[in-house]
Amino acid sequence: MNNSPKSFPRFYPRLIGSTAYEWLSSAPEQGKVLAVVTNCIYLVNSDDKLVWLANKKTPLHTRSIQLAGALPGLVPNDPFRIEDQELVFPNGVVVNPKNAEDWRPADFSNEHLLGLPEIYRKSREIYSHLAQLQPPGFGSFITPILASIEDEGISSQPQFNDPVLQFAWPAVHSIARAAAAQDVRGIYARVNELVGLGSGLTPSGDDFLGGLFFGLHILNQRFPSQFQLNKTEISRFLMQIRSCTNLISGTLLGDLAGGLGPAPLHAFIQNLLIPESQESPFEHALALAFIGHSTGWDILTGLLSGLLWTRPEANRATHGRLPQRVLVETVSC
Amino acid sequence: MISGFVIRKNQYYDSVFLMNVSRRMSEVKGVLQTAVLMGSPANKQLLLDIHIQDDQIEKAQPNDLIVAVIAESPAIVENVLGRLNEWLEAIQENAPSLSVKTLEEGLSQKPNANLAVISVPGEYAAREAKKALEAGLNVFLFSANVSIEDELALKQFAAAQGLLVMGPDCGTSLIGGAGIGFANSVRRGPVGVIGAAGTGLQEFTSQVHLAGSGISHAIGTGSHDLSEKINGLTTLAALDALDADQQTRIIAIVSKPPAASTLAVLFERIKTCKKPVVGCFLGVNPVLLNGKPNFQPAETIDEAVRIAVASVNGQPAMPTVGLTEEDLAAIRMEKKRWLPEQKYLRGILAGGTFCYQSQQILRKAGITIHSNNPFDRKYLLADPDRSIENTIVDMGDDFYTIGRPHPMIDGAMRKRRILAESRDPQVAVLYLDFILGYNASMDPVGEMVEAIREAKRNSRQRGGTLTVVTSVCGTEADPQDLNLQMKMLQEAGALVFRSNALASAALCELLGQE
Amino acid sequence: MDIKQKIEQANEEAFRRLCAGDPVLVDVAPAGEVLPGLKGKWITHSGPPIEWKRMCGAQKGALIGQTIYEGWAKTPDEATILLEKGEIHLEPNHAHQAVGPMAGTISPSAPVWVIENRAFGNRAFCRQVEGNQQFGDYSDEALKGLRLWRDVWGPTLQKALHTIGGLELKPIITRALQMGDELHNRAIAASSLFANEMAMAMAKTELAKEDLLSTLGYVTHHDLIFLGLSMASGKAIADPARDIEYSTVVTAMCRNGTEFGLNVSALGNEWFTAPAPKVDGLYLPGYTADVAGLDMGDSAITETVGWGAFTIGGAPGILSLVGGTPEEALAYSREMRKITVSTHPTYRLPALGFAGTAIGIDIRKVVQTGIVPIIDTAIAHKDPGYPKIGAGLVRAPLECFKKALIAFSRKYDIGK
Amino acid sequence: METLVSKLLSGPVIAINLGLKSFGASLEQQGVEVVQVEWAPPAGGDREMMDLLDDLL
Repeated sequence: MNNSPKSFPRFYPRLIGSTAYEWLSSAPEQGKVLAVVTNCIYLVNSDDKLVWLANKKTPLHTRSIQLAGALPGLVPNDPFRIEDQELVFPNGVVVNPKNAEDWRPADFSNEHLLGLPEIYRKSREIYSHLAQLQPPGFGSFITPILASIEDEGISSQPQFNDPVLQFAWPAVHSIARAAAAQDVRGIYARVNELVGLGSGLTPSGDDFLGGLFFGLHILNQRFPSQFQLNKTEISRFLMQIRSCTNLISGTLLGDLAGGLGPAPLHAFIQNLLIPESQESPFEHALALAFIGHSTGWDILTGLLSGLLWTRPEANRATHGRLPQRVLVETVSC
Repeated sequence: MISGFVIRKNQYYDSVFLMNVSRRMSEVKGVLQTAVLMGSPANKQLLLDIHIQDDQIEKAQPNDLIVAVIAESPAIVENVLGRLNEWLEAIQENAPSLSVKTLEEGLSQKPNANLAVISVPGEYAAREAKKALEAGLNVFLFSANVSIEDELALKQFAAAQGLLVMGPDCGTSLIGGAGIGFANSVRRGPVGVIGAAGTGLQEFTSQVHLAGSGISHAIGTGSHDLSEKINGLTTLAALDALDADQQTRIIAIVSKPPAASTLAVLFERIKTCKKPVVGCFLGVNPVLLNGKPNFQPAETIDEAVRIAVASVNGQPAMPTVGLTEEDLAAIRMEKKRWLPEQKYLRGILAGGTFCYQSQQILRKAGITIHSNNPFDRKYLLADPDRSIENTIVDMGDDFYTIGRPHPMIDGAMRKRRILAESRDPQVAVLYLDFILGYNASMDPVGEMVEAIREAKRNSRQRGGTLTVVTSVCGTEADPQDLNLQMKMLQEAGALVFRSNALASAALCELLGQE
Repeated sequence: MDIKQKIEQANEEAFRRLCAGDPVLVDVAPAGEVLPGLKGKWITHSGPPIEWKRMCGAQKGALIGQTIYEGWAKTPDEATILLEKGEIHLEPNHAHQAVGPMAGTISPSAPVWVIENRAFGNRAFCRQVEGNQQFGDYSDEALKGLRLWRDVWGPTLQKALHTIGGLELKPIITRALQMGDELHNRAIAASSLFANEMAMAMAKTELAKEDLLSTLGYVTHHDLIFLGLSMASGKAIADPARDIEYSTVVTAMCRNGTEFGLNVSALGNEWFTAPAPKVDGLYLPGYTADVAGLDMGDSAITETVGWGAFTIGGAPGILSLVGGTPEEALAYSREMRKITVSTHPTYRLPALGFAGTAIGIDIRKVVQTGIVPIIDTAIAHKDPGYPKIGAGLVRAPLECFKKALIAFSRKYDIGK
Repeated sequence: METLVSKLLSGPVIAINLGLKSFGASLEQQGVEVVQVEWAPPAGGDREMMDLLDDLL
């Protein structure tokens, strides 16, 4: 094929996430390519709003514009503008969404749900299976979290070879225990230690927190009477962490906290909460697990911590006071 | 214990990739620990905990990539960090994706598939097409060299199953807006079309788009469908399908001459169509086409387009849109600059239908054309490479394309021919077609424009001028940039027309006597 | 019912039988007492039938070693003369419900693992796995292991087994596959699981302390001890799938270092052979591909029942032995699904998202796709007298599958 | 009557592409679901085997 710049083709996406759709239909805007990774091109507009062009290997998200085939040849800092809902790049690449369908996670607000104790039991069962796969990243915490929550008296001080895990464990442990004790303050006490922590594009700490808040958000939404969550506290937290991690990871974390995540996460939570699902939640958990290097596992582990909130009262009493550590109120950054 | 680090400002890499880099670094002998992290506060704290400390690290931002190494000696740290670029810039090794090797496996991946697009070598094509039909798939069969017996068997089987076989030797279809093979990006709309020739369909669909209307489906039938043996099996199936299709309001047929018996069968079917049918059968005596029930004949593709579009708009067909005053003025200018010996046309075409339609239009104007695919066997070129007087060559003919890329994909052959023609002092007019769309060359004009300039220079050096007439088939939505393609032609001094029929009308003007 | 439907149905049945296999270790007994249909001086060997003259170096070496071990000859020269004269009866293992790794030699006094397939009641046998004589080394040192096995380890294990009344292998196999074994070149998890069981069994048995310690040492330090059991299990699982009319499923694949051979269910015991291929692999220090013998051994019975290279995607640890990347390993395991009837409902691999192992090789699919089974294997020297020299991956030759397909079509009068 | 042809026309097209990769790629570019088959002659192009397989598989 000829490589002259004048001859780039048009791209017709098949599915466009609802957030990305709004982004495209808003007033004429411009922006630039923020990052180009294997299966994804991140675009950011002048308001720092983020969407991405992705191929089918990347799970759907409300911010993704899914192309059916290969991604266009773009490099970071390429500018773009939006004209008539078309994304136009100066090198001739045009992404035209005319035939694309709008994607958003399936709504299951009318479905009958399991009770909290059943959800707790089901989660534990699935997660003990997952733990057997020797998950990477924060996934290594699944076993110690499960052990420390149920088996009283075991003071879990597991050792990890990876310095990131070694560093993160105390905070993760404390958060999981706080969730199991339905102690919201206890959760907040240590989240700051995890923001932006870990290697890679979306640090494991962010993914973990995303999973955690996603879980809390969904529980709050579906069990409003049994479960209270202070929304302003969460949004304050989100504001505070913006500058503590990179734009991409921070955006994803914010979405998760607002109940929006990658498609397999939605499928997983839905199949977990409803009594008789056609599909096994385990399959969806596996699909989620294989996102990125450890991203999926990190989210799953955070979600587990959030789900511990559903632990029945009876199992809870003995915990009493949690070991309080110094509050890391603000992080200088 | 020695440590070192590198900071990359505002750099993002995906995690899988970074992990790979980290693993490679830690595999170097003497490396004790590695970290590949974004410069978030938490990560900076972590680095501090493992005794990697520096002002620069403190200043790093969450969007910055920090790569840190702890090793046994400074030399190792230096070596590892020195190779970082090589690792970061290495093309990511993709896991060998397991390719699908057979139609059956493809089906198991997409059990709801409804179309097989087959372009395997001809000797295997019928077998694959048969399997696809048996699996309930419609077939687009690009492969040529399928025997007429196999073609008939496939089409009879398909007819019994309510399936469509587009091809063999089918270059173009548009199904529900999806262009298959060599196809242009056109608006969806009420006009359905059936065509035996790829470029004919491309021209028709592009012209409909240009006229502001759109295409419901364009169904290619393959070049032998209207032969006596096949008797229009696919054309008939396509007629049935379009007649039943909700979106289609008028049906057009574009074809080279059908067998007489097949034409009769076609008219039988057209008679009972619920929708009006317009047909452009190039090279068929108009007398044979007049007065058929529910059928409007058109002499050219452009005319068929005009009839179809007017009909769906509920208006009478517009009169022939001919050359504009501007066009005529430009033509007069060109003719004035010819030397007395310059009198012949050389058409070097990529589209088979264009070669045919131009001959038809020029013949009607009383101009004799020699060709490797002539209207009349009398004017067959003995050697397709040697032009005689007025000549139009179909460079997409087997003679040129066996074992070589089609001129729609690669312009190299046409380029050589253009230059050869330009050395003949008797040549006055060069006619070239350019076909855009999916699977065509991404820059058809760019490939040829230097040759056009050089051809014109050759003629100028003899004191004359070489008139270059071009037609561009395509739409502004095509993967190539239509406007840029046309602009490049204009800048090279060519006369540019939006259809082959219009360009042919200009050729008549150029070659006709005043 | 047309032929295609008959084949599908027959293959379903073969698949069902392969999956139903339930191997139990019931005994360790001298081959002469348990192998059916043999008497006098005999040695069985790996691969399809072959006469002495055409045997490869390693197999000749192993036969020489086995002859000396039985005491039929004192020196390698004496042994060679006996073998050349045909005074020792040679038979393929597969003809006697047996299998053997590499040269695969079995002789009357050598104890063999006795596996019973509880689902069908059939038995299968495999010789001990070691690293010297079975590769063609006939030195006195190399035969030491055979003698200890005959005199101490075999009988001790036999007693222990009798104490516990046999050992079910399916649980061990299932767990080992999830722990990164592929049960052909890597059986380390299965071997230690097995060692655990046998240690307990031996502790419960009245044994001379010396025998106990020696056998315990043998069992707990032999990373490949389970290969003998997985091979015998494979044979015991595969045999009931034989002789199903119309079935195109492969019931055995084996090599003798000269030829590769296979059996197909509907075609009974007929061998379809092609020259043995070269193994693509890594070599132990001091050896190179130039001195390597061709593919050899009955161990491809493990691939026949869906283990070995068919599950290599779940056994990335093996790659340091045979070369390649984890991605390639996964790709191999996925690729094999394209030539099998289906995947195993119980033997599942975490690395493949808990998908079952590909099982039931269908010769039609092999010929159609040109994808031939992949086998991971050890490499022997081309000349007699050497131990193991390397390990690697090898593909079965397509030719055998084509020959089998032609024989199948003749049998059922198809085509023409 | 709903035929397989009319189902194709009412769409969307879901294609299996055997042969030229660019045909599949251009369909993907237009947002069509495509499976690309890395086609090779069956049975390695062995005529006898192909004929046999037609009867058996």
